[in-house]
Amino acid sequence: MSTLDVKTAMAPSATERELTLGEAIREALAEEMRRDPRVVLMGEDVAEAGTVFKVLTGLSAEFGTDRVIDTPISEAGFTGLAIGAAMTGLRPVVDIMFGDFIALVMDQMANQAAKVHYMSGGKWKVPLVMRTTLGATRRSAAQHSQSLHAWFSHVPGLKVVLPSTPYDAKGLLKSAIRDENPVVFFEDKMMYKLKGAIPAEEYTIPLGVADIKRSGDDITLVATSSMVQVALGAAKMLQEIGVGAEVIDPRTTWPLDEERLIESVKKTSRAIVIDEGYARYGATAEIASVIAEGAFHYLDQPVKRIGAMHVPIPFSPPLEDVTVPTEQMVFEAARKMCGKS
Amino acid sequence: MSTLDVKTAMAPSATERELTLGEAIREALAEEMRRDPRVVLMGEDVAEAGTVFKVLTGLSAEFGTDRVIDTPISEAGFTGLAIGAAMTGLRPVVDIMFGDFIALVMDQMANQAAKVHYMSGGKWKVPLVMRTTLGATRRSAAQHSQSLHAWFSHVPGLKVVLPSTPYDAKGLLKSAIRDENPVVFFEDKMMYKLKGAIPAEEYTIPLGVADIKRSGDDITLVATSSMVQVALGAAKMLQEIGVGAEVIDPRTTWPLDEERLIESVKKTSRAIVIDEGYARYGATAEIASVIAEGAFHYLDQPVKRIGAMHVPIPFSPPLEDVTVPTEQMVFEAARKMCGKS
Amino acid sequence: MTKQKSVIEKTPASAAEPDKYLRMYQQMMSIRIFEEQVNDLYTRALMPGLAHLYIGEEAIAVGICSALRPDDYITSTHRGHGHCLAKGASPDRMFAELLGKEAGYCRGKGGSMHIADPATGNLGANAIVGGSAGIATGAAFSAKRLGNGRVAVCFFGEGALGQGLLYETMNLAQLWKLPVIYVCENNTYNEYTHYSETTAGDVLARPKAFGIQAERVDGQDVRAVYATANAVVERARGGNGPAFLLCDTYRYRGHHVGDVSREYYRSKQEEQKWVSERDPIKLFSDWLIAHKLATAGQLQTMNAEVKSTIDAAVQFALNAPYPDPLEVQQDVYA
Amino acid sequence: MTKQKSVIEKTPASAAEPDKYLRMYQQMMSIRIFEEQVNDLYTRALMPGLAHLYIGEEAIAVGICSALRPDDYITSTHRGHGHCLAKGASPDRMFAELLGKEAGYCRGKGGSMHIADPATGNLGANAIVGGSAGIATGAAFSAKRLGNGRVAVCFFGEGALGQGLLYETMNLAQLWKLPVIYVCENNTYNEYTHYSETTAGDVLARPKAFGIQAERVDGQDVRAVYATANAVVERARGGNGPAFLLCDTYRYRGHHVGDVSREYYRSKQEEQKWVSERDPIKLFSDWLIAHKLATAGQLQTMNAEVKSTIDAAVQFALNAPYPDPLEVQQDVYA
Ligand SMILES: Cc1ncc(C[n+]2csc(CCOP(=O)(O)OP(=O)(O)O)c2C)c(N)n1
Ligand SMILES: Cc1ncc(C[n+]2csc(CCOP(=O)(O)OP(=O)(O)O)c2C)c(N)n1
Ligand SMILES: [Mg+2]
Ligand SMILES: [Mg+2]
Repeated sequence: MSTLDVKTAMAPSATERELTLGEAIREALAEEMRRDPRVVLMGEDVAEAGTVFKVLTGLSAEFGTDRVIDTPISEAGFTGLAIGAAMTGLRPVVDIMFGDFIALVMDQMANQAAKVHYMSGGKWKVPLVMRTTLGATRRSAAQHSQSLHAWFSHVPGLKVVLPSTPYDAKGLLKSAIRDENPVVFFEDKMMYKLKGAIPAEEYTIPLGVADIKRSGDDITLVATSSMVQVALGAAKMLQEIGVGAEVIDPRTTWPLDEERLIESVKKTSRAIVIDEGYARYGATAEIASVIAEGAFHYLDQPVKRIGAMHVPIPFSPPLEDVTVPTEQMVFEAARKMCGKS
Repeated sequence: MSTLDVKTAMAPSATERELTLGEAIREALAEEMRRDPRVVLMGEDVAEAGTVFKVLTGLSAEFGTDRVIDTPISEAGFTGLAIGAAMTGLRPVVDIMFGDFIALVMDQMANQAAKVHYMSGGKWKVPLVMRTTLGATRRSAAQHSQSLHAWFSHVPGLKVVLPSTPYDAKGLLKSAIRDENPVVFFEDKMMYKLKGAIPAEEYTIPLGVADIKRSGDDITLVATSSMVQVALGAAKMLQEIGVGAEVIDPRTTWPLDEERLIESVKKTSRAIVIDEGYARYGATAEIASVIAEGAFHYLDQPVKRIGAMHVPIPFSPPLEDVTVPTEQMVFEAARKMCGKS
Repeated sequence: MTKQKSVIEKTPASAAEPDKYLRMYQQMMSIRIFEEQVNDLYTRALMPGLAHLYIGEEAIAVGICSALRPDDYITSTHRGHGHCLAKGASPDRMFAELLGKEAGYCRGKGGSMHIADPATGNLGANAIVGGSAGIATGAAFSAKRLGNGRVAVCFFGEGALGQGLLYETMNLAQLWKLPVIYVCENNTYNEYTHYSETTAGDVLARPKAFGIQAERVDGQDVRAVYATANAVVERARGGNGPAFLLCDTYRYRGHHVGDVSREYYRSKQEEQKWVSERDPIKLFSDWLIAHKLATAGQLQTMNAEVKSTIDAAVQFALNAPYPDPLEVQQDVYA
Repeated sequence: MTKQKSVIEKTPASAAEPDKYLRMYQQMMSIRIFEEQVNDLYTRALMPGLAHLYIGEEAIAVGICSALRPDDYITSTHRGHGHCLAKGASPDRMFAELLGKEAGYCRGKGGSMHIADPATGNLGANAIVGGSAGIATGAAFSAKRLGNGRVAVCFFGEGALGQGLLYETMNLAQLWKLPVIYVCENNTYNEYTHYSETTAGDVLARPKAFGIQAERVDGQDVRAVYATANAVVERARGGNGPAFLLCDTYRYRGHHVGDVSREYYRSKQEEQKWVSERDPIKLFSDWLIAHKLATAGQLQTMNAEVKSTIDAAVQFALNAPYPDPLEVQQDVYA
């Protein structure tokens, strides 16, 4: 896999096409559904409507409404149903429209799906994928803008994926569907239109392998999901002032590729962790701790964490805009850490 | 308040009595209910049964079943009801029998209670307390043993309290009830019988003030809830080998008294953070990050984190026992960090 | 469409004062024009985000809220402008909220889906489907305990019938005889899915199974809604417990302002049929004129007044300043 | 107590083979003696944690599971030993699980509240009240899609009627005509609270509101349970959708083994009345004898056999080793 790691940063080859992140996800689902009749999709408005983000457009036409199934607005109910279905021979992919609504399925995911395999002494399995969203700045206010992946990352038995490019999204989703465990797949709803190169041939990306999105020697920017583009933007700005930033994307918060993160920081001796969830008790805390411990003797200053401001996401644009990390914020923080003025 | 900080470590004075943690909680509730008719308790089996842990025994007799209210097994429903009641003139204290069941109320707590004040531009308030439990080793298996306070700590708008002594429990609970915000109060179910000194006169403890449970110069043990006794036990063992451990209890994960934690580590230059939740993406990650950043130049080695093993809690005693941090584990880790053999 | 016979026959014209009816007409028209302006602001890219219009459903909010006291409570939904206005919100501060301005009901922090206002008993609109069932029931709990005679109304779309919370709280409400009215606005669609694909059995039987008084009412007939609401609100106020109203209705426009190509989930004919045959404002104005409670001219004048109020409100909001970005960290904690 | 007339009259003795009835008797007796041994292990401090005994309710698990195929599915509850045994679990590995031994069904990781066993179609007991409603419904979903003719049974106590999840999944099951049977064991108490204090309205009306076939049955009468189960299971297997059985019953003992002083929530007389007048084993053995399907002596012999099997199972479990502590990190991920 590692040879493919930086592919997304490269120009498309003859066998590659440009797809949006939304299209990459659709393609992954379509390929897996063709390959494995046990894969079924369910969620609110997933069939003819193709979800509110139009990510699934066309799938119900190809696979029928027996495999692309509209549900009532019963997140806990259809998640529970999908868990039972996963235990008994299907491989359901459930769609939770907004990541904020995972609050409704915490019992089914954390107390049931995550624990069934362990509690049964390894006998039952729950090969379930939950697709949902994260990210603010859509002017959707406090109940439609959160990035709550830290909750699931805290729960043993679950895996958590946060793709940041079309290439990653496709390869990781295919692996998630083939995984024997419950996997939660968070998609940044502002990134559905982001384009990127996708090989024509089939590929998968294993869960648990971080990806270096850009190499650099002076500072490591660990970034997840929506924040990868922000970090890449900041890295460009840093380049202009002579700072080489390495941008590394864990791609999955669980399993977490501690080794690659630590290696990178050992090289650069400085790190900023950027994630769109709340920093407080969030993903940045875990990642920063792992780095602070693993690269302790290499760090010349504390790992810096940048996440969403610790407030409910406000509706008003000038307020909302200051709650999420920006290129400028990352650039300033990195510049300061690198002693540039 | 700071003059009272170490009171629990002292012998009871003339005006003090020994109460268990369960009794201290009952006393706090009774005092607040006498003081303020708006305070009502609700939950499953809270009235005549006095909860399954018998913590509320006698309250329904004193205050009547109009104020100590048995509910159906509808955690989301009665939590939602309590939120509405809190907005409109009451001060409900709801009881969620086992901390694992907070998975059922995440939407009501995180999407509703936590956000109402902010979303309404500061107009509506939710003075609600949710009491629930944490902690393993009761042979209750995976769905009755978790310590999930990290989830709530991640949510702006909520406060999270983790008392570790009868004294703290009483003073913090009274403050929680008087607070104008939703507060989640986690009680270690193995600690209900723990005894400690309680002053005869009334007192409260502000939320957000860490407490030094034991002073020491060589290493800081930051411990929460159930882990405070573990840390104190380890500290005693360390004393015997000539290591002075400072045990500091944040008492609330939000607000977090960063300053006192950092001060302590600046003094000792070594820190272990111990919490019964999963370490991964858990409370230890946040606290360790705060320390690693705030005391960076004072630390002579990485902050160490000790939490529950990252597995669903197993039922079998020899398995369950290795999932939770013990005095011995903390002692060994501290000894190593202090270079003692 | 609505199959049951309207309960309107039971309601003589005198059941409400003529003035009250005219006020109801004005409110319905206010909501209609308000929403048209929202759509316009969106189309002109002057409004951030999206909004869910209440056009076509006005009779429900107005009929229900006309049966309430100012200090009674409501909770509302993502499609909430109508509820807020009918409960007494003023259009200028509503628009200001929709534009994220400081003068808005929530200082711009809530937006279209979170209008809240203690002064009019509005506990808040909610962007979680069914999410306010607990809050409304809890307000009724307070009302009962504090003995202040208030009633709480929980508005929700038929999509919320999919949320378990509703059943948990209906059970609580009936057990404890709380003065709460659950108002189900069945506008036939959960977003882009017909409710018959998401709703098994008989909707009215669900509250009834909990012992809750339940009524079905023509949601396009404001007098029917009002009459039924009056009955169940007074019953609740009298200590006789909760009620459930199932109101048949239709949203004329898209699920939200951006939902303009709707043919894949419903036909233009279906839409047209409701608009031309079952428009609540048209039905009501015809009735008012037929019963000589107003002339066509009077109603025209009223419409023009409403229009100019709404226009002024839009202008107010457009001119109002945004909050200071520093406000972002205020009001996280009380 | 049960007020309706038992449906037993509809069930001629021949509805089940005599052998089947004897097997049902044996299973009921196995559960009874199993549970008495659990209590004994607890009392002698040989069992870690607590357990919730099924004594008094045996006719339900046995009546239902006797109508199932081996490859049909069940989900169970915190009070689940009876369901697991009736579905075919063997007592030795059950006890081993209760003692946290490696030979247990879950290698000791699950304990009393989480017995699971693919070989007998047991999807797992669940310690979250109502928590398995989704899982059972999902197993029925698989069965329907895969066309394997299986049926799923979801056992739960009447306390689970408080959980919204149940209504969400009943709606799904009826919409999609899934072969799932919801079995509500109304043993009168949610822990220490009488169900009438937590349950508004008419229980049977709840599933009916979703269009689900619902029946009330005397849960102390194994033949009635069996007959009704047979009917609804075959109906479900035939593609005609879900059903709900409300079984009236009573738990003889405490909520869990440690709940010994129960006077504050129920009287000794009430307990005694059920034990002496409505004991499912007594009622069934009387009937078997009266209808000459067995003699008292035969039943005595059977009891003794059951007792010695259970005793051996206890011994097996007591002697079995604990899992290696290193197993703690196994099976977190598949
Ligand atoms: C819990 C939850 N699930 C899904 C959504 C997304 N969503 C917003 S509105 C809506 C449809 C609601 O339909 P209905 O309740 O009938 O209200 P209507 O829009 O028709 O007024 C959905 C699914 C949500 N906001 N909350
Ligand atoms: C969601 C949830 N809430 C609360 C509990 C605690 N609890 C365990 S059993 C029980 C009572 C269950 O009553 P019922 O469903 O009638 O079953 P029974 O014990 O009578 O068989 C409660 C409240 C739980 N396990 N899960
Ligand atoms: Mg609708
Ligand atoms: Mg019961």
